[in-house]
Amino acid sequence: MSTATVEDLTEVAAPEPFWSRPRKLGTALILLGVVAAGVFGSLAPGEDARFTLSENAEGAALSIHGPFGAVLFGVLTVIAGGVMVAGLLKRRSNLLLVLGILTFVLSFLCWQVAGHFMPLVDTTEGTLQLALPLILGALAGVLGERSGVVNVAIEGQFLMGAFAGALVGTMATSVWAGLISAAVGGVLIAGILAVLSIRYLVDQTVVGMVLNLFALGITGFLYERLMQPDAQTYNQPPQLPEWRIPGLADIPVVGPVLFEANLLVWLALGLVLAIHFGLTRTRWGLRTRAVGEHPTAADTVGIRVRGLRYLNVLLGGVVAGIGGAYFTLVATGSFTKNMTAGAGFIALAALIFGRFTPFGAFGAALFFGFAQKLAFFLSAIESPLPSQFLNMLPYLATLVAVAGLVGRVRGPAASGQPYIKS
Amino acid sequence: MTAETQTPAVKKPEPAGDDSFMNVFLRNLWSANNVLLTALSVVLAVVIGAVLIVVSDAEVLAKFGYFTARPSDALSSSWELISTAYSELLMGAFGDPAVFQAWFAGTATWQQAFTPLSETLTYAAPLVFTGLSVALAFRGGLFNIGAQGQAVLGCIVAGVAGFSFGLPIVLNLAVALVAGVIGGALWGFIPGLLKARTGAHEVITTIMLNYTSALFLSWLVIQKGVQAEGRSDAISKTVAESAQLPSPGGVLRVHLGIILAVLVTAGVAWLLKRSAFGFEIRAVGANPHAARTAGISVARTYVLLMAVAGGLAGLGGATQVLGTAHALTPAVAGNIGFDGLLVALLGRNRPWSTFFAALLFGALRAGGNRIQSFAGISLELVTVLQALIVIFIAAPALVKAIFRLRAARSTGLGASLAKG
Amino acid sequence: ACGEAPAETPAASGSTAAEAAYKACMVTDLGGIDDKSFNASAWAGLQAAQKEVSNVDPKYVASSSEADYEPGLRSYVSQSCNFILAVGGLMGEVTTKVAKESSSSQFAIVDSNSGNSNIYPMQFATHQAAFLAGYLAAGYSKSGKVGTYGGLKIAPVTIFMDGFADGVAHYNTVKGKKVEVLGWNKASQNGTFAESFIDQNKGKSVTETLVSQGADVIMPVAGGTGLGTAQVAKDSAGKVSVIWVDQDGCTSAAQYCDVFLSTVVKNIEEAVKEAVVKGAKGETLAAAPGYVGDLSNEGVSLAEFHSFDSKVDAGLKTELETLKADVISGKVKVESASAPK
Amino acid sequence: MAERRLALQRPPGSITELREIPLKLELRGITKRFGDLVANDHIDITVEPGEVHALLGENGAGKSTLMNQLYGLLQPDEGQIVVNGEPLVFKSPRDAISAGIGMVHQHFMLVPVFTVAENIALGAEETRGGPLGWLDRRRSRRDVIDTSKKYGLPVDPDALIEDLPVGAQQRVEIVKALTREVDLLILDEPTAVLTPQETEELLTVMRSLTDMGKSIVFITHKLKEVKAIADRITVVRRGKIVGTASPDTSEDELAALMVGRAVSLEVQKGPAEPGDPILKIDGLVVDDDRGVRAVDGVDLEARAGEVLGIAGVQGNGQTELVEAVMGLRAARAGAVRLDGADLVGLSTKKILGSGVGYVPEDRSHDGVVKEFSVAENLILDMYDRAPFGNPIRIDGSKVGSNATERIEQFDIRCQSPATPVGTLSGGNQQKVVVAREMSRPLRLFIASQPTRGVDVGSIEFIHNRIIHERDQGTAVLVVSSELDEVVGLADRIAVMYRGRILAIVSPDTPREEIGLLMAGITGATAEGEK
Ligand SMILES: Nc1ncnc2c1ncn2[C@@H]1O[C@H](COP(=O)(O)OP(=O)(O)OP(=O)(O)O)[C@@H](O)[C@H]1O
Ligand SMILES: Nc1ncnc2c1ncn2[C@@H]1O[C@H](COP(=O)(O)OP(=O)(O)OP(=O)(O)O)[C@@H](O)[C@H]1O
Ligand SMILES: [Mg+2]
Ligand SMILES: [Mg+2]
Repeated sequence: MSTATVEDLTEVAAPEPFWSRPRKLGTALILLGVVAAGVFGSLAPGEDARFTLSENAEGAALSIHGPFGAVLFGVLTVIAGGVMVAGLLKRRSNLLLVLGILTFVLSFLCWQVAGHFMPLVDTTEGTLQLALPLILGALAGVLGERSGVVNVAIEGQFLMGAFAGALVGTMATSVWAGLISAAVGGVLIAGILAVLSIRYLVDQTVVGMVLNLFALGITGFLYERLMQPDAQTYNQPPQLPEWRIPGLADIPVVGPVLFEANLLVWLALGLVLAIHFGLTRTRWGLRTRAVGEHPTAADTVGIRVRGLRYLNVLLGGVVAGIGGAYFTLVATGSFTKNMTAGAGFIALAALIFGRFTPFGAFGAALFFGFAQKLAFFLSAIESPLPSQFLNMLPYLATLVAVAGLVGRVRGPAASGQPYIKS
Repeated sequence: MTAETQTPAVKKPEPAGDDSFMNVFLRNLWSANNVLLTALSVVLAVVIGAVLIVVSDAEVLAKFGYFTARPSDALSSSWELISTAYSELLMGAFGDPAVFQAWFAGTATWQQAFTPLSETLTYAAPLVFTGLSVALAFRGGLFNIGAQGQAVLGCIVAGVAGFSFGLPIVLNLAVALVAGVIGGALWGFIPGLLKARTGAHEVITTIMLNYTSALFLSWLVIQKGVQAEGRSDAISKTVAESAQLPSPGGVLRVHLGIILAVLVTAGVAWLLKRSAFGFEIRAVGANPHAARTAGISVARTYVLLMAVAGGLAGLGGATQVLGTAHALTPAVAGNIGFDGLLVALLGRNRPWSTFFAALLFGALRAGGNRIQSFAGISLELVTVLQALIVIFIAAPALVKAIFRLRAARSTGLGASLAKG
Repeated sequence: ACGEAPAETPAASGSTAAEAAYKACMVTDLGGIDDKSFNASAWAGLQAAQKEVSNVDPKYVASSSEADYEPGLRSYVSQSCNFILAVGGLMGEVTTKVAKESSSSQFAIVDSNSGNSNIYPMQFATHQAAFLAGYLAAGYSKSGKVGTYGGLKIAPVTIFMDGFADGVAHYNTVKGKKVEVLGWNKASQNGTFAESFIDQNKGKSVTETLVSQGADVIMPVAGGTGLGTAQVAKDSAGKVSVIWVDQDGCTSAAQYCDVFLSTVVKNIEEAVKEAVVKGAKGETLAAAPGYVGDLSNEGVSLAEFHSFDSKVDAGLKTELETLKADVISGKVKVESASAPK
Repeated sequence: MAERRLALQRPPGSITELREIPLKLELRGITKRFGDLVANDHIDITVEPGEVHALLGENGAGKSTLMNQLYGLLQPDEGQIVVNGEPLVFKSPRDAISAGIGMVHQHFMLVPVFTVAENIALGAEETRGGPLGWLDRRRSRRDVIDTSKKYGLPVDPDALIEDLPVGAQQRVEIVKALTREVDLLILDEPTAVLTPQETEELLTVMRSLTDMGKSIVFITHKLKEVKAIADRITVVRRGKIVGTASPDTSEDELAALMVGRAVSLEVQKGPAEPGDPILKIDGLVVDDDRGVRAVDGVDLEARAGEVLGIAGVQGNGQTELVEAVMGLRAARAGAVRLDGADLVGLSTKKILGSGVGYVPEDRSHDGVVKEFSVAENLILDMYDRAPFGNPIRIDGSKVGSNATERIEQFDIRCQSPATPVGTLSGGNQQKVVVAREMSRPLRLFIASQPTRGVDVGSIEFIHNRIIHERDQGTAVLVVSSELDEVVGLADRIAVMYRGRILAIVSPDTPREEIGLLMAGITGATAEGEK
């Protein structure tokens, strides 16, 4: 046939408008770099900033003169921005952006850490620790969302998982029983979400929000009735053991964080990979995405739309439930009322921040975890900023990152819409 | 020119009022028996709640231990427990007949008789505003999880204005209220602007702003000039009398806020239905592409809408400070933003339904206080009851299915099987 | 379901006890009854009073928001409670308002003093006990660094941190040492806060940060969040120890008893118990001067060392005893901006 | 004979097993109701193996509804589907697929963010076995390429659907159905967005399919196609069968049968009386969504009282051209003047306000708000202007009376002005848009694909309104990929190809010549006017 298709048209190369995205971001980087070199550099006390490779002051350390480091990294930020504005290395503009931001953060750290030390193992470990439930929660969100079911009940699934994990874990004196029941707890909430929104067509956001309330009430209630009067029998679950992989665990910084860890760390990392490849490379993934984007189209090729949605929401329940187990079986050894304290909502934000992809969600969760850990670190080394403002750091950083870097996020087209067949 | 010669248009039944699609949809959904349905939803929630109440009471539960031996014990004590619980709930929300009798007999004041209603309205007032905030944003296609943060900002600005200016009566109140609106509007404007300019998803930005505002408030209340003099704890100066929302006082906490809520609800209803801006909101919410093609600026609508929604939530915060709390504390806004979310969802994002949903929530809060204090039933259980009621009211199909009122889903499948 | 039915009891026996019931009713602050802090302590006090005087009938209502304070108090007024306890300084205004209108009811409040004649105030010079804790921590620390952090930056929290920092400073002057306090700077009134009283995960993370900076004795003033600290100490296998606050850690968080060096006890429990017992016996509760718990009346104290008893050396123990006497006598002054006025 | 070719043409990795028995389908007494509306009223149809059975009917006659039941998407309230003498119940498309039925849907059933190959594979994925169901993308791609070669339907397996013009998407839909080796193929308006050449190709494909013994149900609004391919014709009106016809029946007769009255298929118009130029476009350059140049220096002029047609295969920049004129898309360079005043940089609202009417090409996406009532949609771009309202408030009674009037005037078939537009048939939705845009005094009227998917009765009506508008002295710009439509309506025709105007010709130019221009082949004749 003699029709012109788009492929033919792409030959016509278009000159980009001058103020392209990379140029704008590059300019921002230059400004940031100037601030970093100037302000951070002049404020930094004239002492060394030490970055130790251990979890405390001991051992080998990277050390740099504070003002020098602040200026140096600030200049590097300017250079990264300059390269972007000059339009060089166009293909690598994302890499440049990351480099620019990284050097800016380093410059900031040189200022703050000068005269103190920053233990890198502790920072990395803390980042991962704060991010871990967020990763699992956001992955649960990915599973539901990609098949077209919005899951705002992550918080509820967390709570239920944390509660069930603690209760059964204690009663069975087995951490594994606890882990499994945490998953069951998550599935319970996910199941209600699934039935009400998929079968009874109730607005998914409504159900999700209400389920958060429900989980809060029911776990709080049972906690009062069972756990609080008799913690010994109901609320002292065994902890997930930490395993060390000899050899790998000796790698500096990363080793102690990743290879001397509990199962949940590996599980979370494994799930990120598994869900990523599952979604992009398998039949299940293709169908899941189809159902989330255009359920009618999926239906017309013989896919069971509702069945697949049920499956994915319930799988999400498993993942979020395990995320909840983190609170009671890993972080600490007991359940308390409302102990997840809004982590489910942050996970929801990480999910969107990460553009509904497993890697994106993972990155967003780490970003958030790092910002929070950094805030704790800065307050511990007596940063002059009031603690309330330091504690805003993760939230403001996310806000800026989302507005400045991530921009428009397009979710799965059919997300939130029930599939109605007449 | 050919119009006259053509067959007349399909018979036009009487227009069914200027109903929106939503209304038509809802009418179909609820069919003829929606009163019955609502009643059944409440019944269901109440029944499940009753089971929980019984199960949670060790004493009564013990009586079930010898149920076969003497069922009357278990049954009567369960009944007693349940009926006390629910009658306390009702009395806490609407009024205690005994107190009314006492009032007629002259042994109690009318104020005492109306205290429960006053409590319900007191709790409901801020929820109306935050509920409307969420509902309005929803109609424009935005999910405003940020009502909480906007309410906090409303609290802050209204509170500070309330104790700072020392303006004369009426004016002081008006200024404080407006200040609250502006504070909330600013906190709504930011995510609106970010969405319009950069596409940043409002769910993320508003969640982040919620935390930010809470931290800001907890910093602010202990600053000099804000913190109450002579106090070391986190509480601000008291809002000037003239800036407080007028209230009968004494046991009656209800204040002008609820009247304001009625007016604002009417205003929002008008805005959505009759105003040009409301038309824009609805068009952008339903189909932003078509709205844009028809010349409506989607970006401008988002920004304005979020500012207005934020202003509403801010007004909710302002009523909280100027009506009930009278001073800023870190938790002064309570949970009104998140509750507002549920209220809006329950009211299906329509203004008057949202108003009544807020009243229902207010009643549950007021009744919940009484059930806790008089019947000793845990607050957590009240939360569960709340959740159950919302679930059942929001899921009429489920209620129908449970009571087998009518096949919940399309009957098509069954029919074709039967006949084919 | 096949159990035996108990014999029917005559209905009269119940009512005799109820006749003289002394209803002690408490309205909690937002943390609820299980805040591992003052609400929990106050409730424990009511229960202890019931043990002592059997006709005390304790009950509570939990506030889920500040707007619940007033209806909570009022509903107890209308239930004719004999003793209505408000927990927390933020309830001060509301309690005064309700108390003024219900002049025949007896009120009490923790951490506040309004001067109203029918409100029995209970306040605590917590910084005095925290001072001892700071001294203890400084003396016990091997790393020369100790840490503390709070739940929220509010007076009932920072008063602990002030005292703690002063205690360490005192140790340094006396001994000519340089033990550092991480997480709180008394002069600038700035430090580390988890912004939560429930988030154990945050507590854990904050603690790990302090530990990584070298602290080996940590005092979390953050309710349930502090459990995260206890967990870190537990995982550290003896390297890190914890100073608990409010109620003796070995009772309120018994599973972690092994890691508690001691507890800065704010003896709300005892104060409440005594007030209720007095009330139940018909004694009057004088609003002035009310109750101010300090080291002298054991209203605040440093708890036992429990499992650390053998690890704290005798010299330090004696010094602490002397120091306690000096604080009581006024020889050593301990001050805090957050102290009761 | 048929059997031999069947065996020969079977593609290498065909998805479904070949069925030896040809499929005979009978629909018996199918009835489907939506509330009070009877969309299908006891419909009986038989489709013999190897025949093309055409279904004709106005918009909203119930054709798609009938087919959706046959495909298992909807369940009939009454009646039976009988395949080879055996009554079957299709609870979902799965059942229909396993009975050997395939369908190309009127509204594309393609996932926009998937590639062509992914869309075609979906539901019948090639996997490398194993429990994980690892996708075999190589094989999927090859299958697509094979089928596309075999039937002469070029598709790029790696292109994203959302990047493709509608014509290409339609080809993907057809390839998708063909890879599944069905015995009965339902084609619901497959030619609505195809060019004449593409349509010709499709008809050839259909013939070869019937030669293989497969049967086809073919729905279209274009009577020429019906006459060219159908073996039997069934006409539906308001849910009932109103007659059957043979391919020999004349177009006029068919049209009359469909609509229930005589329809003139030619546009009735007098000679144009062109006045001053109203719209002047100079050197306009526009990029598409992906930043690729779509309009590459276009100069055009539309005069008062004439219809300027823009002919061209979809995807040659027409969409972007019109959007740039309307202020919906930024112009990179050039000027657009309306009565001498520059429009570039003005908001869409201002442009609409300065006397421009605009019918967008994708009505359900850009033209109407489906949840809104007919009345509201009729004022969608005038809600804040007199007489309907002001920037503050909208006058409900004016909106209502306007609706009643327009519904009457434009013969919009709806239950009431309060009916949500989403429940109207496509043709009537289109009339709502046209009515809205023509209900104010205009200087310029731009209509993109004004009659796509619209039945003959409505086409006649819309065409007449456009000519009427011209005769009142408005400059009219009609963009259409439908050559018949452009030739019928326009007084001058600009042919657009790859972002440029290749030539401006008169409507009397031989069609073949215009067809060649649309394919980018310039002859010696056409340059005259430019
Ligand atoms: N799901 C539905 N709910 C309500 N009404 C419907 C539904 N589907 C179709 N209808 C109505 O049934 C009638 C038949 O619609 P159908 O789509 O079958 O028409 P059609 O003949 O395919 O029209 P067209 O030529 O425009 O494609 C229309 O009046 C339509 O409004
Ligand atoms: N949810 C619904 N409620 C009522 N009617 C509906 C609904 N969904 C679809 N319809 C009707 O179903 C019919 C078929 O839908 P479809 O989208 O195929 O329209 P159409 O008339 O065929 O459009 P076109 O003319 O563009 O081909 C439409 O006429 C529409 O009125
Ligand atoms: Mg159709
Ligand atoms: Mg159609």
